[in-house]
Amino acid sequence: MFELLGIPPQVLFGQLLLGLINGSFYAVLSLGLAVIFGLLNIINFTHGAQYMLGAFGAWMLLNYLGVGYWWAVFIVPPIVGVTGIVLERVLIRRLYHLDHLYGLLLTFGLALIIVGFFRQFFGVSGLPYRPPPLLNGGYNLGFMYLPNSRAWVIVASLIVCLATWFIIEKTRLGAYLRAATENPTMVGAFGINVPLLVTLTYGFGVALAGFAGVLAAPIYAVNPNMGADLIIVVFAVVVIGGMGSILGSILTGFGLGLIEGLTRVFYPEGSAVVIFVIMALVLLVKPAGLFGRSV
Amino acid sequence: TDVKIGVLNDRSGIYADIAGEGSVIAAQMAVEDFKATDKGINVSIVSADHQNKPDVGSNIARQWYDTENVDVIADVPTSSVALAVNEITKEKNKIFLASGPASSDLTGKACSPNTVHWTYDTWALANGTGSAMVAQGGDSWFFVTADYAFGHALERDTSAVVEASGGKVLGAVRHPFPGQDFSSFLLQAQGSGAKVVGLANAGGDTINAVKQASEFGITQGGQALAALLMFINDVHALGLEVAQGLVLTGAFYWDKDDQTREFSARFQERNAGQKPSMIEAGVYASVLHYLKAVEAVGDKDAAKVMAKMKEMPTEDPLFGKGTIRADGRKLHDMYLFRVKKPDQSKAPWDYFETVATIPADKAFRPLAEGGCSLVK
Amino acid sequence: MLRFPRIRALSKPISGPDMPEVELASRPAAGPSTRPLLRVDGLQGWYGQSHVLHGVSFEVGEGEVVTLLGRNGAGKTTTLKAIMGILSRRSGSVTYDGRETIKLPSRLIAQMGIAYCPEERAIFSSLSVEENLMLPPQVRPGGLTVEQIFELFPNLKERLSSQGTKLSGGEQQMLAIGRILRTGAKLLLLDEPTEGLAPVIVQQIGRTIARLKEEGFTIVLVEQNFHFAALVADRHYVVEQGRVIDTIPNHELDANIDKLHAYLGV
Amino acid sequence: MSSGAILEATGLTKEFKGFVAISGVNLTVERGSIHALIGPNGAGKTTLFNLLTKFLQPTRGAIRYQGRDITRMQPADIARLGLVRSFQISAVFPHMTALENVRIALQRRRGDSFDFWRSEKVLSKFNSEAAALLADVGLTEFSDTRASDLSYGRKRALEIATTLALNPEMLLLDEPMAGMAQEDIERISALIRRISKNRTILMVEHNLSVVASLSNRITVLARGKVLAEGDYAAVSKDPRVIEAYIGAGHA
Amino acid sequence: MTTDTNPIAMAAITSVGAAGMPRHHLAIFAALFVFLTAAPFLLYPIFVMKVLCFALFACAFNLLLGFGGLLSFGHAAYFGMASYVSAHAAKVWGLTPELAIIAGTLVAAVLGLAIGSLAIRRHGIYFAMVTLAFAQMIYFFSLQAAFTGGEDGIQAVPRGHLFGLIDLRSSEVLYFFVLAIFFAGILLIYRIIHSPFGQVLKAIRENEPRAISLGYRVNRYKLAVFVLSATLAGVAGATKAIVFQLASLTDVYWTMSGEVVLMTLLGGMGTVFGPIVGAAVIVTMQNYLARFGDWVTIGQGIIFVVAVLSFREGIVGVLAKWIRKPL
Ligand SMILES: Nc1ncnc2c1ncn2[C@@H]1O[C@H](COP(=O)(O)OP(=O)(O)OP(=O)(O)O)[C@@H](O)[C@H]1O
Ligand SMILES: Nc1ncnc2c1ncn2[C@@H]1O[C@H](COP(=O)(O)OP(=O)(O)OP(=O)(O)O)[C@@H](O)[C@H]1O
Ligand SMILES: [Mg+2]
Ligand SMILES: [Mg+2]
Repeated sequence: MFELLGIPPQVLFGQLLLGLINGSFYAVLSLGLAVIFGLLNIINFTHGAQYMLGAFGAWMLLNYLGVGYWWAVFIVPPIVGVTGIVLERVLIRRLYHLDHLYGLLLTFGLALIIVGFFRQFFGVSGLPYRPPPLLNGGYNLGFMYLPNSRAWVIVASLIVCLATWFIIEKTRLGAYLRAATENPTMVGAFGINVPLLVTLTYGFGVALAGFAGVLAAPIYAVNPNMGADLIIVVFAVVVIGGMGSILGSILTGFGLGLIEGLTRVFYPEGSAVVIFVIMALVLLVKPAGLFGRSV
Repeated sequence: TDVKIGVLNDRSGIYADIAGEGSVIAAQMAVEDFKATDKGINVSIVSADHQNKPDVGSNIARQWYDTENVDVIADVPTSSVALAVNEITKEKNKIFLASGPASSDLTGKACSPNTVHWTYDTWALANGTGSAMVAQGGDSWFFVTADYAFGHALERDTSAVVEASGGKVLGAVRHPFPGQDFSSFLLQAQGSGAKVVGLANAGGDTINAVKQASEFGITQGGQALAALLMFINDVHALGLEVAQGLVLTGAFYWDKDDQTREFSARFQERNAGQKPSMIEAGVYASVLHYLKAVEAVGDKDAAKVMAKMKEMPTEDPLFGKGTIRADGRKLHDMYLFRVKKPDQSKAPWDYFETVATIPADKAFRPLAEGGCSLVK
Repeated sequence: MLRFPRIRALSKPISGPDMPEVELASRPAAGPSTRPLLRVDGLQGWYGQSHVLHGVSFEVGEGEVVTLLGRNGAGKTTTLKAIMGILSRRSGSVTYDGRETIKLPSRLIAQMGIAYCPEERAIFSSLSVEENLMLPPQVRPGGLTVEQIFELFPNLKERLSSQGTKLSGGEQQMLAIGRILRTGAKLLLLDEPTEGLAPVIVQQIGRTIARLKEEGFTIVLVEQNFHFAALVADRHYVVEQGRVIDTIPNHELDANIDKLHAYLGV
Repeated sequence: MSSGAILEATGLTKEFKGFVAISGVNLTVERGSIHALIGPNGAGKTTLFNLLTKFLQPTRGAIRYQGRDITRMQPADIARLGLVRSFQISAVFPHMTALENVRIALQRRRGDSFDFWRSEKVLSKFNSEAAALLADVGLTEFSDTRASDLSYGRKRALEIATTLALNPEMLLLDEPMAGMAQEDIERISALIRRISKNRTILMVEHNLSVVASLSNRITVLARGKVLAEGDYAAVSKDPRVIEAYIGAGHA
Repeated sequence: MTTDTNPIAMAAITSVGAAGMPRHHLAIFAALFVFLTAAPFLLYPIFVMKVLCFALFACAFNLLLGFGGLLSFGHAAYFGMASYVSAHAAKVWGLTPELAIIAGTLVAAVLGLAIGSLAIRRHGIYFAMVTLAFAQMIYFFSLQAAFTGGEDGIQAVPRGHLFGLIDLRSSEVLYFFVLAIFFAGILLIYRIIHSPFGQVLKAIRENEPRAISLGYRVNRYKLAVFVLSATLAGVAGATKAIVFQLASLTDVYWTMSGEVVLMTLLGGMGTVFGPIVGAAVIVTMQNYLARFGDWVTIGQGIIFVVAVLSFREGIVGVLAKWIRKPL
């Protein structure tokens, strides 16, 4: 049996797989951020709170209405998306002509409010969410025991990421989106309803956050604070990938998950900083991120 | 005499559920049960949120002592804040009834003549879980440790206990704090083959780690999971499905006897259906004891009251009989609990079975070992 | 004195040797000879605080080609933007096909059948040539087919998959015009379609406009290139400081050449 | 007029990701001359300017200024050598007054102003000189007006005053007359002629009458290459220039 | 943030009075001085000292954002690290308070130089992100390094004797020491803004390429203002450690970086006095609304939203607009 740097390969595979799963969350969340930034030029600090809303949405469906996980996967993201649409219509819309800074500050404030309310009403120790029977148990892959819940995360997020990428890069709707990112006025002058497009895009980005939240509910504690620290990391992912780059955020999300996974094996103490170290390095070498278009 | 009690704790952060509004309710109940007004003691209670920030906490404490004539501060979860309040209380010569904090430094190198450390501390947790688990056959350990001073201390203390009791420590992995995903650390713990996986962390970290341990089948695989700092509310949050089999040390369980059940029922009614945590119980008992001392002294002078509190044995419905040591340590029994399986639980909050009782004289760090300057 | 290149002096009679031989429409009198399709009346427009249009009025009949002439900064582009509804603040009256559009957002104006080809071309760099071409949705039937567009601009066909902004300046201009022909819009607003283009491309655009006119399109052309304007237009409106100050039918151009020189500061 | 080359570019090439904007341009600017650069839109004039002032790094080729190789220098250092440019789009400091705009340039004479502990009063010694420069460009009455409130033409004038404040040996002006009214054009033309006495000027200009009346020498750029070079009379008759730039049908 | 998109740019200060300061500024400084001298007798001195420390921090931050046009999202690093060093110097090395503060400040300056020289090469949001990344690294360092005491922080820092002579244990005496530091700090900032250096800074913020073309090596100026800002943030952090007798993780966490942005924005960025007002409002809220738990967070969120939507110039910015004078 050979070993890599003193680590048996099966352990390494296991850790890489776990890293990839973690990367799935980064990918879905940063994808949402990238979509929103790409079209609205808003740095959506509320994203963490919206991720939390997704998890709570699943929890509420189960506990108040008895609606199970599989339904929640389809119901919750649109609902969270609608809350995003309301925010966009009522508040965010007023900031498009301003510097990024203001969008960031507004959404930061919104995040404080949303998280504050949830803490007020649901406490902070977190709530249990019982995974559906299908997600209990797991497979023994030989090199590790892979819980079904994790396998599902990886499958679901890959599907969603690919679908989003396909819609944006390969369809007519995606062409509208990309064009509107560059020059909304002209796209409007072609007869396309750009404000609606913008609203729906925000809603979609937020729905992605909600989707990640639903995925997280059976795995992590459903807790008002669950998005607060994650969001900073996800920002780093988006910046490394290149702000606004769809493919960049997906690849970087999965990639950083892997790197973080490796760090957890070789230098666990550093696993929380590694992303920031990479971000600093990347930005110093490639100012617009790995996949960003230079400005 | 007019007495003003300040309940300082976390009303918005990760400890809000184990020591937030509930602690204020517990203090009020102590005042009511003591029938203070009948005894000529006029008690008022104020409360504030320290947000787990030492500077916020110390600012409030100072302001309370300096401008609002607060005589005693109770609770204060989060060790960093408690250590700050400990210093200020000493400087201002008031009284600190520490129920919330974990750091055993409060009765060790940071000990103060003005502080009583009531409910638990890291040494007691490490000792309880470590020695009792080894005694139950859990003699090989692997730690999943939060990578900061608190986690390191828990790991260090528990390792010492485990080794002293004849067990051995196979390894440890340090995870970033706060963490959300523990899967890779748990996998490493699983790979170590240790009989006990010790979680040397707290709050959300522990909750997530336990949840994910169940996902990865750690306990089903035959390893025992020991949370070194965990509260009943955390178990409530996790649900028994996930938390079953988990082992933890505590100072109080609501379902221990009739007296605790009676108190807890009353408390639950006033606290949105939540049973008391050991910290809230500690707030109740410590305030009660303080008021008894004030009554006995007939004055609220800090030195005199403290002397009385240490001289007088404690007795309350929640912790039974006990004493307060020269270094400020309150002594009582500690318990090793195991979380029940879902089918064993008959009612909400019916979560623990008691695995072992650690007698008061064994439960806490020996007086001589703490390095407290008050101990000659 | 020569002013160049944006406003070309007209020192020779209109028909230059390098100009395309196009069938020119019969020369109408001042004012539309056909049913008026677009009527602009007292149009005012602002950029933020600065008042740029001070009451522009003119009319375009169905199937006509008119030009807006004027110095730099006279407000020609702004007029087109105001008609298209992409000027944030505007007032007055713009009726298209008898319907008032001044209060409508630009997308509804576009859906009525007006299309705009901006000065700066606005080719999207994140879209391929094909995506750029297919981007504007069809607003009504009767637009050119893709095949017809390729017939007009064969260059585009060869470069369908390359990135939009990788095209040469002339090709970008073709793409910008081509993409609005697909939509079925009947009124085309073309802002300096010849700007920065090599003369041979200018000739091609000239032929295209003549073809479009034949096909029944109505065109408002902003032009600095006077030679060019004279070849394709039925009528010229002179814009100065945000107003239309004169109207010159194309057939009276020769007679009015000195006046025009004065207007344009040549 | 002293002669000899002050600025010499050889084999200058600039590629943008596969697109060659400037290709193998050789340009020699004689000391003391007014040299004009003309050419159709997109010919590469602004790009060439950016290369000469190091706002862009050339892909190939060398630039010598006063006999010194400046190909690898930083833009700020170029300015320090006395080679100063203006911008095609007007470049002023919008929230500073006209006087302060000019003074920022005069302040350069103090060397680098890292003296954050000193009061800005030390700058008042430049006020009279700044006022004189403003007078030169006809902005006296606007000296306390914020630059953002000036009209377009006056902004251009202010920009020239600011540039002159550095007392550069050589000035690069990118379309100094763009957007100016006729009277402004005449005033600025006169100014340029006056300041050219002991300076060298390289300018991009589309206004052919200005080019004709001011410049000693003209380089015509087209598609990133030098198409023709010479004085106005020669260049304006060159058939290639007429074809690519002036256009057939024009004198 | 880049300048031309920055909607709250400072108006030019045109009329400079005899004292080198426009008269209304002189008046405000005088009023501030009188008020702050009387404050410890009217208000709780520790609270006022807290406000002063945060006000200085916000002013230092505003020097970078409002006058340098650079949005740092990691200013907690300098504030917090200085507070650790100063606490450690006073407690472990036994330095006198002024030396402890100087030690903390120096470390902040060095840190600012190191991080700044890398970060200033980037613009806009990327600059903000690079500073954030480095600040996170500093945070994790603080969490793990032995000398910071991890979660517990450095507790029981002695206030000591000023210059080895004056006992600072009395809050009133300490107060005037802090007041002196505060005034020295903001007067220095005021002077920086109105120095020849400040003029160049302003020019760079307004039009960077133009400043380059005039021969200014703008990166050196940006670095200089970055270091100055980090240093002054360090002064504030170091002083805070002495006042509260503790240094903790709160001060290096990213939320602290966010809070200082909030203070500056609320008070009015690019104004001289805005950050002071902003800091006072936020600290007061945190202090007096502490018992309301989460409602404080919600209230802060609402302030953010309202400030961004309806008074972007901040409190002082709006006032300045009313009286048509820069404040
Ligand atoms: N975005 C804008 N903001 C403010 N003013 C503008 C803006 N665009 C144009 N202007 C001003 O409006 C006036 C009219 O501009 P417009 O672009 O309509 O002129 P034009 O006739 O098309 O000129 P050109 O021949 O240069 O294209 C000019 O004075 C110009 O400076
Ligand atoms: N950063 C860039 N990336 C890619 N291509 C560029 C870039 N900058 C300029 N170009 C291209 O280089 C060519 C020359 O541009 P330049 O701005 O130098 O023209 P110009 O002669 O100054 O034109 P004008 O008269 O319109 O100012 C143009 O085709 C332009 O599209
Ligand atoms: Mg125009
Ligand atoms: Mg140019």
